[in-house]
Amino acid sequence: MTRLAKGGLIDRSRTLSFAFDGKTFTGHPGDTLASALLACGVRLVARSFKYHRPRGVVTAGSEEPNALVELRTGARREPNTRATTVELYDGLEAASQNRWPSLDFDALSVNRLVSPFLGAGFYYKTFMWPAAFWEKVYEPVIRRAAGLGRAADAPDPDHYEKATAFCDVLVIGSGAAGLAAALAAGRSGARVILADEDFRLGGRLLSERAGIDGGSALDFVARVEAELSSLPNVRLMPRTTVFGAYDGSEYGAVERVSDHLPAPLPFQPRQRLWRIVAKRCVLAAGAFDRPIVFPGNDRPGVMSALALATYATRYGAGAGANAAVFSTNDHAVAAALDAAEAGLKLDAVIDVRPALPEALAARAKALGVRVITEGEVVATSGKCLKSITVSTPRGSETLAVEALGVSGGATPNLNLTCHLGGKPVWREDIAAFVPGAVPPGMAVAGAAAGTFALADILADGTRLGASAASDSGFDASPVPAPQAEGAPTGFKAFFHVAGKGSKGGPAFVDQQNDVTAKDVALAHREGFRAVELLKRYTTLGMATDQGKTSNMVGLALMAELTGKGIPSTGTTVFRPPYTPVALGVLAGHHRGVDFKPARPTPTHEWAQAQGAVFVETGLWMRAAYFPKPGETDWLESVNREVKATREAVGVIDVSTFGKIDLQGPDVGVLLDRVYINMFSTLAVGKARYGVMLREDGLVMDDGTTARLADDHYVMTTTTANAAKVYQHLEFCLQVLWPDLDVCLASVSEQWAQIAVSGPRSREVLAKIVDGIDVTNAGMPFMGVAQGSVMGGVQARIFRLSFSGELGYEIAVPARHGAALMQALMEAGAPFGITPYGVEALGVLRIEKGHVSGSELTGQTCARDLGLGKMASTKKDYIGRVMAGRPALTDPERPTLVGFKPVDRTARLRAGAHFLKPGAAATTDNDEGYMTSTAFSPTLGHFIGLGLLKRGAERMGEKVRAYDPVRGGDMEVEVCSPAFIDPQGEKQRV
Amino acid sequence: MSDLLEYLAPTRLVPEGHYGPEGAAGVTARAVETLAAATLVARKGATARLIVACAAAGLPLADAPRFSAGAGLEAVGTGPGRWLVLAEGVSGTDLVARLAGMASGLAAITDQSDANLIVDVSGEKARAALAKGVTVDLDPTAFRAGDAATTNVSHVGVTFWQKDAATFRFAVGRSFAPAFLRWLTVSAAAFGFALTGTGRG
Amino acid sequence: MRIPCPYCGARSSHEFAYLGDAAPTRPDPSAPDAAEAFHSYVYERDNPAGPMDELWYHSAGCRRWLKLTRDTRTHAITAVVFAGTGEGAR
Amino acid sequence: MSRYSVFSLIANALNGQTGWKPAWRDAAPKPAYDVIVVGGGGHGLATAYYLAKEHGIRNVAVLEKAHVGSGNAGRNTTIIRSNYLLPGNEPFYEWSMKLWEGLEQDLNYNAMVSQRGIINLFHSDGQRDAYARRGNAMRLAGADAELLDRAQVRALCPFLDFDNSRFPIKGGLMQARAGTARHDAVVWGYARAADRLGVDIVQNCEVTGFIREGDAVVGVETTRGAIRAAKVGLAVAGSTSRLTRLLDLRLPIESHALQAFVSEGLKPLVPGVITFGMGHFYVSQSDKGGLVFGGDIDGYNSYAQRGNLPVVEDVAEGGMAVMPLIGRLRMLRAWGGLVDMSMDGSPIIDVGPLPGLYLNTGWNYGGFKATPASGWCFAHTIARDQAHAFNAAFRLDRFRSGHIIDEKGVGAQPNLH
Ligand SMILES: Cc1cc2nc3c(=O)[nH]c(=O)nc-3n(C[C@H](O)[C@H](O)[C@H](O)COP(=O)(O)OP(=O)(O)OC[C@H]3O[C@@H](n4cnc5c(N)ncnc54)[C@H](O)[C@@H]3O)c2cc1C
Ligand SMILES: NC(=O)c1ccc[n+]([C@@H]2O[C@H](COP(=O)([O-])OP(=O)(O)OC[C@H]3O[C@@H](n4cnc5c(N)ncnc54)[C@H](O)[C@@H]3O)[C@@H](O)[C@H]2O)c1
Ligand SMILES: Cc1cc2nc3c(=O)[nH]c(=O)nc-3n(C[C@H](O)[C@H](O)[C@H](O)COP(=O)(O)O)c2cc1C
Ligand SMILES: [Zn+2]
Repeated sequence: MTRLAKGGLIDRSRTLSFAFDGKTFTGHPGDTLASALLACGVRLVARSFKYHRPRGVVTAGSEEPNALVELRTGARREPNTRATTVELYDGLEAASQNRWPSLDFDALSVNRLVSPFLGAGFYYKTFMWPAAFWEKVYEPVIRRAAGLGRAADAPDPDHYEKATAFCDVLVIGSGAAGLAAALAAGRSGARVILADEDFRLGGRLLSERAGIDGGSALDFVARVEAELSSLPNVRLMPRTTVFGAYDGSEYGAVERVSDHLPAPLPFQPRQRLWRIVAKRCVLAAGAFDRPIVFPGNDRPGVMSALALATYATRYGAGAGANAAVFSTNDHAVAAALDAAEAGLKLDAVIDVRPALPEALAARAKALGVRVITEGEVVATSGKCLKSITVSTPRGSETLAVEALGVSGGATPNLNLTCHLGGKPVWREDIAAFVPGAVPPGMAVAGAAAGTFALADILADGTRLGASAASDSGFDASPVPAPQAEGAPTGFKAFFHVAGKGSKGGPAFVDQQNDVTAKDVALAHREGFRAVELLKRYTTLGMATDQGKTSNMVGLALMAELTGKGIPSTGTTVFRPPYTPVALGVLAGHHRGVDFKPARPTPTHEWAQAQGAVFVETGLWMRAAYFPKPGETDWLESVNREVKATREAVGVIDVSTFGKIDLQGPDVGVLLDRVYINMFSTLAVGKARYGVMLREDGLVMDDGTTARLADDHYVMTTTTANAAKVYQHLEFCLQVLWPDLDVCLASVSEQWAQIAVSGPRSREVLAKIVDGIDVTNAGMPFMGVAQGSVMGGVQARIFRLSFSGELGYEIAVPARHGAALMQALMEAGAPFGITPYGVEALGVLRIEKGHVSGSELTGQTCARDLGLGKMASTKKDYIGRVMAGRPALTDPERPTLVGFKPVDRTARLRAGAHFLKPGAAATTDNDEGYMTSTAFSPTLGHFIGLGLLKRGAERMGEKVRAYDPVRGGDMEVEVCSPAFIDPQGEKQRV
Repeated sequence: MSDLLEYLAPTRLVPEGHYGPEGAAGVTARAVETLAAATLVARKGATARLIVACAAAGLPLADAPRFSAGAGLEAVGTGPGRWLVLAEGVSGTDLVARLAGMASGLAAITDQSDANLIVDVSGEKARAALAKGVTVDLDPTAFRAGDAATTNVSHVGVTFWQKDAATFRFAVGRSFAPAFLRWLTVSAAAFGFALTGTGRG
Repeated sequence: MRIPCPYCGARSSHEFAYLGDAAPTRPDPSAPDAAEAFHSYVYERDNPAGPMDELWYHSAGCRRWLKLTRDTRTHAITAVVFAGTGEGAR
Repeated sequence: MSRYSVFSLIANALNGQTGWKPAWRDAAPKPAYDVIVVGGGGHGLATAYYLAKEHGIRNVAVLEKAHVGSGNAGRNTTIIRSNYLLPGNEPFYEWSMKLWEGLEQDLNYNAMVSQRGIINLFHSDGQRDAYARRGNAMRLAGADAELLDRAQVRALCPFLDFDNSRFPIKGGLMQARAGTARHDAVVWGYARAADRLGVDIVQNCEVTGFIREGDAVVGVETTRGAIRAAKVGLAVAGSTSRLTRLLDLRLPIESHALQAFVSEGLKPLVPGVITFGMGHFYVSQSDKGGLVFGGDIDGYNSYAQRGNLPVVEDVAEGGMAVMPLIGRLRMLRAWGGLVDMSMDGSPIIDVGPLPGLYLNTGWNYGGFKATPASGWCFAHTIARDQAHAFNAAFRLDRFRSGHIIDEKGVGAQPNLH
């Protein structure tokens, strides 16, 4: 146990029990998994990616490269979870990963022995012999060895949600800078959001012993938090990571609502995605403690100096029984001394500088901490750290320590400043990159901006918080900044311990991806010198920590090798997310059946009651067919529905068609321009089938449009293209011809529409209309009537036919749709009226040779579909000019024809390609393909529609329908696409 | 997905009831079936005259995403020169006729009484729940009584407006209403959610 | 990205449908060079890296076509009007 | 430059990896070349390699404004496949597959071409038939394709949501020979192999203008000076229009942002490539263990090389809809590329439109798989001044004639392809 005797922001009065690799431990509220493990003396927590080396906790934050665990079990298993950010809860279960059979003994650690082979880029040079071995042998082995944790085996049981927030000032980070900024902005009345990924506000102040405004740092945090909570215009969002900056001052953030609990509370999500729209943003994300590269720097026990101090001060946890610190800067030394004060047994401070500032030296002395100046750690030993070898100009010595805190200085956390393309700039005076161009509206405060003295940080935060508020229109009259005691901020730029040899073990740059200083040298040698090439060749910075702590050192090493200097070496690109984000939260509510809305038709419930089987058509759910008791397969039901319709009468809900109301004096003109055929000449009370092209001359959509009054038309579109056609019409009216006086309104939702088809349909209809004349004379083919049905329900009746039979479509306000269906069923009962679904609808239209979605592919022109003759030559219309291009008028083009299997018992399948009999099955011989097929109960065999080269000229010819993906290859006979009633007499009766 | 509605077919309206922790409801929603509605679209160049004509007939209109009421009608701006007009207790045909009288020759009027489900959302936590899908700023300083918006909520197109200090009224396409209510129920359940007007499901 | 719709106010770009370059205008279909002019209208684009005028449709909002001036390198939007009429500048 | 062999590997293991030389020379530009290829992505480098290898033209420079692979070649989701529909496309992509299959031996570089298969899921009878049409077109072109039913898909990918989803999975179109290749290695392999044949790979050399003699293009201006050449080929993907504007050419091309994502590393989960038929989501797993996934383009012209949040959400929704066990896996990094979307969604590899100029563009979101064949055909087109049969359909004038190759059928609307 290395729990310190007292102190820390943990609740020692309560004990939480947790398990790691099956062993049970205890911790306290306020602990993270990492602090609790350390306090329990667990130092070996993970294995590295490539060499499977033993690894321990290195940081106390989300920048952690090593301490990755599988958290929770079963469907909630979360691989690669940083132990340093997991709040301890009672019953927590975690397991180490990337090891076999156990963390302590990992068979793949033999990789270390072959590490002379496994340098950067070794894959590219090998595994090529023999060629076939890659997928079969090498790759599977590599894949099994690689990866980190395991995904859960079952769907994520938790629920996620998304929300949008708006504010005047978003403050990211609640350290000294962020608190000061939020306070200054909040007091002005501006709407402020203060987000911090930590579960407590305060940032480094939670770990520091600094004095502010005469009190302690913790007092300051408590006071500011209390005031901010009291302000109604301020929203505090702990456990919220701002992960990305996007265009339009939008920030993406994840709030971990329930991750600190064993499972989400009822009705609570696990996490919530926030899109925060902020007029201004103050980024106060602090800085990372920069590592130093030295031999053996990856042993469990070697960690960031600030983390070592944080574990002692904030968590009351010692990272080892005793410790030393290897530093380059005053801040780390001060932090280490804070830790010693908190009770950590700190044996020595080893600093690369010739001397420490007087104040720190005196403090060390008072605490009994030995100071070794001009010192460098050159080697370490132990599976978990046992000793370090320190070299100074005066000689070298070995110290027995269990923990070593390392600090090479501060790397400002500027990730979010770069998401919109900003490039960091080098500041020689602090030997660090600081934000360059930042996203519009963003300002950077505190350590993230390279401001390191606490007094300056507080001033910085106050100033930027106030100006953010005043920029968004609030009066933030100068607020006095909190005052902090001065502390020394001296440092020396120092990135790695020079010298050759691997006596002390390899010197790691990127600990998770096992990238060593030698790998950087190899990349240099092989010409991968640009930082981006260095990254990609060695994988430096590509691990789950994205090189937050390691990148800087890696590029410093490369800069040294090229002699180009750090500024012109530059950094790799920072990308969102700042820390990895669960895919579940990015999807939110939209999974399972809620992935997309499910649109029921007005008769959905009725159809359900009839036992309909439904099918997704776009977002709609439509009845596919209505099985009857005793029917064993779908085809049986469909055949019955088709027959009933052809022989008597059938009904189907066609409400899913797009319906557009067009009013105004210029509707006719508009329609003439969007359809290839004429509509301005359409008589009132009549409907007409129309075809629309895109401007490139290919068919966009088809449908019928009826003229209800002189200046009033109603258009129908295909289900799939409803929104597209509406948008297209608005384009015509607003952009192309703004002078046209036409008003549009979508009425797709307003009207339920039911088609009644079949020889008896008139008789059925006659029974429900309120005095509308439905005789052939009163309402001829393509006639339209308005009136009422069912004793007073407003209705529009269109005499149309998609099935080829006598047919009508009856539209009523949607709430009456189900009642209309009911009424039709009752009225039709004597005639054996039969509801049919989209399957039968498909059969009916294929029998009739009508085109539908499978023919309107966006790749066909009107001529291909046999609709070319409809095109008016008397007017211009969209697509006319381009439809005249040579390739679109080429007689060689496939055109729509019908097909019958030569063997009438054979089944046709859509998607089969046509070949001349005897021709080799090659692309060159491809003559088109089958677009739609159906079993025709009317004809007693399968029929098909298809696009065949010069099809119209080849009636009676036999071609091969070649369908190798389904094992099909048969002869089919070319015929007219109108299989029944080619003259269209039935629909006119 | 939430277990809350796992049992329910996605095409069904969420049945009325109390969802979430027991106790007072932080969010209430009520489906309103008694409204007639119509779109009122100004003819080319006639917006200003239409506004004058309607004002004269007692219905103030703003050519903006605003809600206004008068002469027993409620109007909501949904686009330049476009409004959705609602009226309680009349038929769609009557409403169309009334509007035609007010706007003769100045507008296209289209009955939409059956096009939408109207849902009134209120309660102390209404804003917090709505923020989980509405991507328009609903803060009282930004969205006030009388403001309206046509937007997407959780993949569903809606027009909504703040009718008064307490109530947000949503017009949701009829076929999208089940999806909208599923989202609303799941989003509001944490606050306690009382839903009425949708029947027993 | 948030698009400042002159009618609806600033909205997320995902409420809009994109058409692209607003520069091409539909040629005179009866002109002798119509075929060439339509080819250019339908297919040829300047595709600038920098500010460009482009057409967006507020499909989930007011259903107006907008003409935006937007920089394709930074996505900064500097002007927006209703397409066709040029009204509604903000 | 040493060949990679068992021998060189052992030798370098023993000497601490100190014997390796730069994989390619960091060449300085000469004043003139026979051919200049602009763009050091996969296509440009492959073009140079095949010019040297197949046509004996070795006095070639590849000019790259940053470092090789800094464009889309270095940021794509690495999927290689030849599951195209239309006769203009399919034979070309199948030829590319064949070149992939022999690539490593040819280049002496392990580009990790991994034929683990692709499955395009379908969710309705209509989609099934459309995939059958495609699969049959592939078979006609000599490619492999299989139509899987639901049970067969389930056997291969048991982790997909078969039972609870909004759009149940009915089956999939599988191409077993498809898969992925290690994108950077493809670039480096071609660079190294081209360099070995004498090609100059000139990095940090941005083309800023053209040298003209009358109509003809006879060289380029660069940030490293003017360089002349008898022939100049452009293979700059999303930057094409920036260069052709300098020549007052307007092309059927728009530049759009396409995002891609990688998850944290995981033990093997996804066997090959999977694409979701009812949303924008496709996924594969890299050898390192990251799930590499993507979706639709952002949808508006962009040169910013980064993406927006709505598309991130859209992709995650698609992912969760089809593979709900990824809920607790994390997206590690998101990035964007600058894709050259064409007006029919298909590429252009052509002579002209000016004397001395050659175009290679219009790769949309799918040009990585084309890398070998694109280089091979472009080299042929440059060397012979005419297209090879494989790229005969990729003409610039097809838009004028109407011989468009529109796989999706959405017309002249690049953001919908
Ligand atoms: C996110 C994403 C995912 C993708 N996924 C796939 C996939 O799974 N499968 C697939 O087949 N395809 C995919 N693609 C497409 C594929 O990456 C590209 O089509 C292909 O890489 C383009 O060819 P290239 O490699 O030559 O282009 P690039 O690599 O972009 O090469 C162009 C080069 O030209 C250089 N350049 C530009 N301007 C100049 C100048 N003025 N002077 C000098 N040099 C210049 C650039 O720096 C760049 O290096 C994807 C693309 C993206 C962005
Ligand atoms: N690191 C050093 O070498 C060094 C040097 C001098 C001073 N300091 C000390 O460091 C502190 C710096 O103050 P500060 O306020 O600038 O930083 P800080 O480190 O105190 O606070 C930064 C906060 O930002 C949060 N954060 C970071 N990225 C975030 C994101 N994307 N989303 C949400 N939260 C995020 C962190 O959780 C942290 O709480 C001072 O207390 C100062 O004394 C450090
Ligand atoms: C197939 C593939 C796999 C990748 N895997 C990783 C990865 O494991 N870790 C990582 O940090 N980045 C990974 N990247 C992303 C790169 O870091 C980088 O973002 C991408 O190549 C684009 O470059 P840029 O972000 O520098 O602009 C991967 C990229 C690709 C194309
Ligand atoms: Zn709008």
